[in-house]
Amino acid sequence: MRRYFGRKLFIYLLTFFLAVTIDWLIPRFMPGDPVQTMLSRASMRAESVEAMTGFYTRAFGLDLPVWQQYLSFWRALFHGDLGVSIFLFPTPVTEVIMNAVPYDIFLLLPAILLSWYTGNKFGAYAARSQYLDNTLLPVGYILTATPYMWLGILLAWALGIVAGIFPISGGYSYALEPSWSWPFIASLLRHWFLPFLSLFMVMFGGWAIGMRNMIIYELEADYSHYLEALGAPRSLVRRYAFRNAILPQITGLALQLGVIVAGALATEIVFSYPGIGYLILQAIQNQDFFLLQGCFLFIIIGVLLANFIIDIVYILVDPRTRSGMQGATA
Amino acid sequence: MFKLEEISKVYRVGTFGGKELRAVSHVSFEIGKGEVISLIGESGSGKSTIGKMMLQLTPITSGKITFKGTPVSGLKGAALKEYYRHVQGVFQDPFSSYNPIFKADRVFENVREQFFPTVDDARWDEKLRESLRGVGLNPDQVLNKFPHQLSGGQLQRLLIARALLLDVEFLVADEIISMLDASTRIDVLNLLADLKARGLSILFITHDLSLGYYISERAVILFKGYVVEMGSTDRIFSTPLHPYTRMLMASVPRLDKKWAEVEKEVRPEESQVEELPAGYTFFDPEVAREIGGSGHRPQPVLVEVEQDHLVACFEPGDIPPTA
Amino acid sequence: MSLKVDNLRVYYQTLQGPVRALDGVTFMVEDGEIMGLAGESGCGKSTLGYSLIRLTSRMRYIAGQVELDGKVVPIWNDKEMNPFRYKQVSIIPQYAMSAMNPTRKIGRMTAELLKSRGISYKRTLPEFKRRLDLVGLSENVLEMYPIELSGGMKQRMVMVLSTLLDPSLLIADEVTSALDVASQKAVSQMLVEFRNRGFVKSMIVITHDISILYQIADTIMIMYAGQLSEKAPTEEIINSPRHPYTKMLISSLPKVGVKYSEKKLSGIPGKPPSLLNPPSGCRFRHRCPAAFDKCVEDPPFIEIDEGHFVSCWAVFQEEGLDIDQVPAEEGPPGAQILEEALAKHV
Amino acid sequence: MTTATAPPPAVAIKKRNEFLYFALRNNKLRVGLIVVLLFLFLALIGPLLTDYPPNDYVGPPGAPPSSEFWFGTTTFGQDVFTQFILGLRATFLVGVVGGGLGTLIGVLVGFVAGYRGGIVDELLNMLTNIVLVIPSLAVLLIIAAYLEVRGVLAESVFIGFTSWPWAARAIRAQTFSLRSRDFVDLARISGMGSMKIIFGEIAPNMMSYLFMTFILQFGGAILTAATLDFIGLGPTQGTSLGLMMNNALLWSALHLGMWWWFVPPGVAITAIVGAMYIMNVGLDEVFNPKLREM
Repeated sequence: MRRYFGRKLFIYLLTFFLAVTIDWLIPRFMPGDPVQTMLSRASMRAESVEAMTGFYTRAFGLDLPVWQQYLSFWRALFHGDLGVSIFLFPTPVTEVIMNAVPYDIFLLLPAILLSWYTGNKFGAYAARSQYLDNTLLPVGYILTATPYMWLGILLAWALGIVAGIFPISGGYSYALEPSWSWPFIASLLRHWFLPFLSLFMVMFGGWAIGMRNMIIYELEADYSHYLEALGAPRSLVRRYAFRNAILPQITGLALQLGVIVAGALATEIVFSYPGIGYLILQAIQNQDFFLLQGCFLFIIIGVLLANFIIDIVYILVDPRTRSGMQGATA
Repeated sequence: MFKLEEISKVYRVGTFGGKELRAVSHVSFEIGKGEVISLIGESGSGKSTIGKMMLQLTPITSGKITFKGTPVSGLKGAALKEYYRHVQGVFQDPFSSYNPIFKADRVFENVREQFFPTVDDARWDEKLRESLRGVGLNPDQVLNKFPHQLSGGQLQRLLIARALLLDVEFLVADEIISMLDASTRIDVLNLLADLKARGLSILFITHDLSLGYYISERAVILFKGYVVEMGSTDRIFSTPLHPYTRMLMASVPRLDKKWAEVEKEVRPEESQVEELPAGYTFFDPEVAREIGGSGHRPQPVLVEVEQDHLVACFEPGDIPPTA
Repeated sequence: MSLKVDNLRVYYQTLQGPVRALDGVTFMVEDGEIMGLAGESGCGKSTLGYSLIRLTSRMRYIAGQVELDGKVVPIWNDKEMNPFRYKQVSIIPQYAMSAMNPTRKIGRMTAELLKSRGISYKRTLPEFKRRLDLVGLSENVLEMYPIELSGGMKQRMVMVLSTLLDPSLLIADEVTSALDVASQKAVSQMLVEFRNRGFVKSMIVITHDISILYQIADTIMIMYAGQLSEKAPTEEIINSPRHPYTKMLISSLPKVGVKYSEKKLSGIPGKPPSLLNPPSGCRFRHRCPAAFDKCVEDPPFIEIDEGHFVSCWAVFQEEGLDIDQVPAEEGPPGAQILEEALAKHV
Repeated sequence: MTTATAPPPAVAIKKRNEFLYFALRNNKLRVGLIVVLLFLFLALIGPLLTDYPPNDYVGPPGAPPSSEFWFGTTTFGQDVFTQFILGLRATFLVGVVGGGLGTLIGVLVGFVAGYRGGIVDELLNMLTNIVLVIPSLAVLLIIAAYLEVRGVLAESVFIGFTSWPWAARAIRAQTFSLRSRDFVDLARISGMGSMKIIFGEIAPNMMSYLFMTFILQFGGAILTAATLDFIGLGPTQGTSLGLMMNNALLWSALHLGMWWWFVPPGVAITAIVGAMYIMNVGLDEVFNPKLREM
């Protein structure tokens, strides 16, 4: 068992190292010089631009030899200092991201978990009969084929503008100050609902289809036939089949994380929902490479962490892997 | 013709090859020209692994296999191809030996492409038909058919015909009839016996004692990768010595005697240790593994109890008195 | 009178048309009798076994009557059949190695299965533990997952599970084929032990390995291409078979004492017929040395001796029966009934 | 399927046209195929239908769909239908190149890992898992942002290089199961080299599987490309469906109620990718009877 975790950890660390290295390359590869873009916005006289460039270059440590920058980057990383955002100068990148992350978690976590659960239940239900399979499941195919942002736009247009029920931009109404008062939370929820709904629906389709195929194979498995031969009721056979079919969906969840993050970015942009996605868009538009670098770091850490947790959950839930590792008897 | 000396096969299992699985340990025997040896053992005894090592389908961990004097494991490229001109194999599951989406004749085309590229169509067709008739098949009935349109018996005989196309001298028959029905089994078995008469030497791998007895003069009994008993089939079957062989003899379902009757005759529980020279005891892989834990893993030694009848034993020093 | 089967027909619905896997089978199994059911692959023995307990999705009940302990068994109706399953009729499936849910502890799975059939697990537990001990399995097996058991242990576990409710009829399908010789002998002897201890009243042991049946079966029934060839007490059928197919089948099995050089055995030429549209009359006639013109009609399955049934006109002639008087077996039902039966999904 | 006069019906249908027999009757496959071909046809003949260049201001701003401008015009008076057609072509290009490349790399990695086994398999598998875990969009964003001038082709190549792990995992599992079959050993003792065995014996068995993998990759590439374009990292010149949606959002088409600007691109992507998935399920049913018997 220990060896298995050791190996898994090794792979994740290696992945993390690789990802961070790629991440470090962002500012170095971006076209244009970050300092110039910042200064050009400050519209100062020529010579002061001269002086400022020197100051900022040193501030961002761009003058050091490359490998030294790389090492200092790692050192800074462990102190949680991801440099200073150009676009929102002087606020440090970490702080900028920190107040975006709660929105992301508040949006992604419920969307993923709820869609995962209901999608699997729906997929299992749809696999019950040929009729259900032909009517309900195509809905699943269409949903999972829908680009996240397009569904977002449609919902914004239909429920937001035409019906006018929900606000379609921002994390909360600008008139309110962030506080724990009920009106603020209510506004928070109303702004949260449309992005959540669009993410939920697209992911829901994906899980339903995955479960439909899984459960058909489990219903055809030997243990199902044995239970049926011994007269076990359909409900018991289906319960066992569902339990076994949902296990691979757990690893499916881990593998889908990368795709889901991409989808979330697009949806946040549609609703200008103040999560990391929207932050990334602003960073790109303003060529704020340090902010971009920070955002990706958070995404990569988030995805790796989630994958590791899901791996652990899978081992706890599926007895086959546990005994497989210790080598079953004989 | 074939000489196996102390060959072993160890598989790396578990992550990063953590654990060791000893499939075959220190097996040695010889097969002369025109001789059929049956390699008898249950599943997991390593009999197929030995077959695969002789066909160079899996590398040998330790020990040497020589075919007519030349070591087999070193062969590569053209030399290996030349080796396959003389040594061929037929496998257990006829339906897995054929690529399902091609016609069954493809096995012949592969051989032609590799070994007889220059032979013209007419001569090849004649050679093919003659080889098919040699295994008792009517060429028109079996050529140009998909595997699922032929019976298991026909498919196996096609494989034997494929081997005969090459001037093969040695055939590894790995459980070739265990998937066939009783009625077609015997025809394939008789075919092997006819080929033996024509000078082909065969390693007949099986788990079925009665098949081994029917076709081979010498047998090798395998248990958990070790040879436990070896020698002339008559002697082994009439006076089995090693406890495992005796257990096999007593438990195999026979068509002429009930189990109770056989047990009275063979009396598997009574040890035959007095038959062994002084100080020797029968080799037992389980005991060997326990002792093996403390570094020194005792090797079985083959003691010739009577003419052409050997049994695997622990040497006097190997076993601490408590075992 | 334990089991009585009369003219049972079960076909498979396939793309190329109905496969007539079981075509008019009539036999009886007495109380306490272990009947061996043997035949080559594709002869319909597993189809017969499964049709007595649960028709799989592609099997279609066509005709025939099944009675167990005097009660009619509604095999054609899945719902009505349910009360019989496990309590009256049980099965040890061919796939016993993977018959248990891999992600459920064995004890818990048994509890849920029994509860779903309205039986209290607590009350059954003591007897369950006794039987586990009888087959050499320790109690803590209940806390283990199927993957933690060896092949032989899984086989014995499924045996105990399937016979836990003392069914009247047990169907054991290829119970020994996946095991090594030692466990094969142990498991076979355990089947007999289960019958002796009254866990099951009568048993049908399905296998292609006739030598196993010689060891444990009271009677052996041979099937060929969906029809019965012969049934007789074990000694009689092995040493003095009457049906030409049985004779050739038994003679083609190499006994331990037989050597190629001394006595060259011979197989059966030809191939079993395709069951898509099998030949009329006796289905062995194209391969049978004793075939003659009468064989074009379906030979009935008649008792020519005490407990010795056979379906072969040549044998009837040998027995001095006037073969013209003996009524031929009627064929499958008319196309219309057939169509309707094939369409009806159990 | 050449309908030779069928000999007596009892003759078992040969393996090959049994597949065709099922394929033509599987309605999921038929529906999917029709939708995809429709859009492909539209993309091919599209340019003939319109004579407006995509970005010129050719009509009244914000005009709803009319006989003159089938899909109406943007806030600047650009013809939406022309943009839609060119966007469609770009989408198919990304699908074919991106999906094709992704499948190709996946097949190579999958075959070598599945066939070789041992250390090679372990290393390739680790590489696959790493690339799988790193959110591909992050890498794409970085690369796309770096390139000054971005064409649709470049974008497809990037997508291809980051979307292959899915294909690799599936192909590896399939190769693994085929490798253990006896006919591979038989090929080896017939003196055939491993490359010849992989492509001569194993690959033909997996044609159906490769095609289904390609379909999934095709759909995935289109979705990724649309997301990239939407975020603003799509092709700098030319147009694409994702870019259309981005512009629609940027110039508040929603508030102005100009649905004809953002609805068609979404419908096209969803229809094509959805049809692909349905075709995939149809093929799945054709290839393994278990699903067909539902």
